[in-house]
Amino acid sequence: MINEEIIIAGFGGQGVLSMGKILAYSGLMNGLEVSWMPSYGPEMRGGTANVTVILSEERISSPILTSYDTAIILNQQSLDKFENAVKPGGILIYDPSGISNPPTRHDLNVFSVEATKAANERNMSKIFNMIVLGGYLKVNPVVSLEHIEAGLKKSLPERHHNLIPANIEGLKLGASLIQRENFYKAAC
Amino acid sequence: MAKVRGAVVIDKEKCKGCGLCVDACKFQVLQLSQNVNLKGYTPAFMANAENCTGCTNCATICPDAVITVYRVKENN
Amino acid sequence: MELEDIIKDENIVFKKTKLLNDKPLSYCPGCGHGTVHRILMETIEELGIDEETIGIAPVGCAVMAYEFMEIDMQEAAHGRAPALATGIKRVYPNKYVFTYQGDGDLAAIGTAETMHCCNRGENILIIFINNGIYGMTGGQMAPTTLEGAKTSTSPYGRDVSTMGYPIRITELIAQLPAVRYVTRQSVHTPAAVRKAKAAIRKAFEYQSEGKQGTCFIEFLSNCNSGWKMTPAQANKWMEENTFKYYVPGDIKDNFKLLKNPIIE
Amino acid sequence: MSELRLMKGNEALAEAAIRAGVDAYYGYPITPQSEVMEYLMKANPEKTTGMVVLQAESEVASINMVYGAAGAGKMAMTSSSSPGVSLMQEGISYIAGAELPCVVVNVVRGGPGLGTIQPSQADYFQTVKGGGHGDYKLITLAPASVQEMADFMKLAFDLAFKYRNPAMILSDGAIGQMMEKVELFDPVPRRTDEKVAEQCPWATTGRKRGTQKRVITSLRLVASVQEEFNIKLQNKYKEIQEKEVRSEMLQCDDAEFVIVAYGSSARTSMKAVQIAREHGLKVGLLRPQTLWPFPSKQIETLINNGVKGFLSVEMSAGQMVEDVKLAANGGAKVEHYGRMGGVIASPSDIYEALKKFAK
Repeated sequence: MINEEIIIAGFGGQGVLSMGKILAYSGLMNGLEVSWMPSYGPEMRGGTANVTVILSEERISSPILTSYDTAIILNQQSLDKFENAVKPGGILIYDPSGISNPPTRHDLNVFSVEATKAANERNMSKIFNMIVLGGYLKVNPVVSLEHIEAGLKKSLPERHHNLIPANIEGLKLGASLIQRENFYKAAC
Repeated sequence: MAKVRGAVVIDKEKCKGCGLCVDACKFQVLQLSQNVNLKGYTPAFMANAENCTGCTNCATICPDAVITVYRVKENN
Repeated sequence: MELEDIIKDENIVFKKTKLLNDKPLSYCPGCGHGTVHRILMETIEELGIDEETIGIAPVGCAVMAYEFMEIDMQEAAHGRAPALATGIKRVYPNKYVFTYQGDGDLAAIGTAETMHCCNRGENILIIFINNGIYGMTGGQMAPTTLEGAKTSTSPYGRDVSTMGYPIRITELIAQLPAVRYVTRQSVHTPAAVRKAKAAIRKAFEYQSEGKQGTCFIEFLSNCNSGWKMTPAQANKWMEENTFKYYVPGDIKDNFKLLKNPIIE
Repeated sequence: MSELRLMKGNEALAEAAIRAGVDAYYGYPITPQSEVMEYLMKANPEKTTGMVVLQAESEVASINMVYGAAGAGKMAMTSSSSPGVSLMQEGISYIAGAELPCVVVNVVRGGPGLGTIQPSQADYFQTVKGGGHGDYKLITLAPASVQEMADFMKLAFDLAFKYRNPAMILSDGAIGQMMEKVELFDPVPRRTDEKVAEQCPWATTGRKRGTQKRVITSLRLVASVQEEFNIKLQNKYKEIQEKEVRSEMLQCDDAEFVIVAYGSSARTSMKAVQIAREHGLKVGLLRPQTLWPFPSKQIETLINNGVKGFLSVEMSAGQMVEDVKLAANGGAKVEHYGRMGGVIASPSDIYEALKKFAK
């Protein structure tokens, strides 16, 4: 049964909130119950941004959580803040660029995805967040590519629909780039 | 030659005796009464009715809309 | 010719408008409010727009205007009449809407609502009764009280160094581009009343065109109780003193600022 | 056909307003509810349904614009957050005193004063115990999901017009800012002017000759007349109390202890109940959907069914807990747990408090 509680955290401007939104919309397209709860207000400006996304086959109780099945981490502050909030056996995905102290927990499935580097190399900084998302979906295919495409169509304004193919490309790139960092084997 | 004659009817119970009509009348038609009405005011009345031309100045200035003005042309 | 020959219905040349009922007005003897009420209702009756007009009177001496005016009315909190008027006009753009505000209401507590209503050019008529005092509460200083004037809250006379200057809000309003017609009138003589009534008529005619553009009419009025004078004295005093600071006349017409000694 | 969307609570509320056939929105920006007006301005319903959307110069002006339009029989609303709603209290009292239907939305943030912009429930007292002056009540709906943000918009207007009484949607920053799946109801056309005249014979739309004028006022001046009016209001409130209570009960059938929570606290509490059940605690949740009228009878029933205690979970120092105590009337233990100032108690915090409470 799907009941996936995800925190996505990074700097404002990294596309954290929109990544969450695309994920939530894709869940919706997949017939799931979804919630998207951002941190909002001044802490968003210039500081860190995070969003809690829940995808579930059941009615969602609390959209606000203190522990998560998955953490997608895009900067050091967020890693410091959320590493210990991942449930034992959960997933932690991070982008190594900008991370000086990598995660240390051994009871998690830790993955890295070199999204910043890949996006910069290809001059595709706009789809940075999709590379990260692609990595996550490779590890935990909670929604399919087809749902993501439907989700993108719903969440992007029509004038940006020409960007969907590039976004899909980003997802695929992320799927190919994600790497396991440890070999914890408990169920996830 | 036609002569204009006028007359006014003042609702004396509603008149507050402010006296603005007395001042507004160019022909000294109106005066304030010596007697008070039920509200305790001294209402205006036509003291010199024969001078009234029905010019409506008194009614125009009356804040309480208590004056009705009549006018006829009298043919000599 | 006897009086009874003259006093006949067919000879009536002036009678109270039907849009004012028979209740005695709650104003002091000689107060200008009654006169403005009357010419306002007369104009609405003459234009035949009574079925399409909604009036708003906020807190102030005229808070009970709805008791006397036989049209649909709303009573507003102190200062908020232009907001109510905006609310009504926006959902009924084809109705006629007017506010009827005193100086404390319009130029003190409701300055923001007044300014912004005019700045949006709400197609309504604002009627502003300026008697330079808070009449209803018993003669306190108003924003429009003249320099040096004694009131119960300026017992030594208005000291502009601590109490500010009497505000010429009408001239300020005239500066706003969305305001169409601004005039200062009075009701202290029959001639002035007739002119004032023509101004109200013009404002409603503008409103009937359905375009953006607020009409704003200030009425200088006596508050003889507050000023502690007889009505006639008060009107005379107003002419000799108030008119020097608040100069009567048109200030703006059809969006064009006119010659005005204060503006220049 | 209804429509499925992923929306923020504030956006769902705004969209629902358009669909409910609202005639006018007057508002002033404030975090965390600015999306309401932003959404409406972007949607530009003036072009489609004819709904007026106007940014006023202040909250004071907004509520009085609502007063005007409501007095003319139209469906008028405003939305704000705590400090702005404080500014509106005068107008709300006048609207209640003039018996006008309208909807005010408060997306509550932390206070007192300018406070924070994070979610809070500290405006409960202000909303259900008056806020403005005088003996009046606001029909108060407390949405706990984006779906309810949409659904309660329509319900609030239905109730407001049914009883000629202002209604408040008391939400909070979390419900306003979060996105969830929402099934939008089919649009209802705005009422025609004829329909308004028929439904609201009291509305000031211009007095037809030969008919009585209509006056919208809250001024009565004579004490006995005012009292007579107050009695009429109280009778109306009694009827609302009898007929319009809405609440949801979760896992209360065998519960020994029940959390009472509304809005986003009800959501975190729902999870706390799950955790407690996993640990063998027999706990349920009573979620008031109307805060006034308050589900007092439901609490009485729960006590009769053997519930030993109620924990009122609120993002405040404990406000609704007083109503829970009044309803329990000594029949069960009642305590409060909550965080303040915009801090959200997490499900595990609530569970810990519950454990202590149930001891």
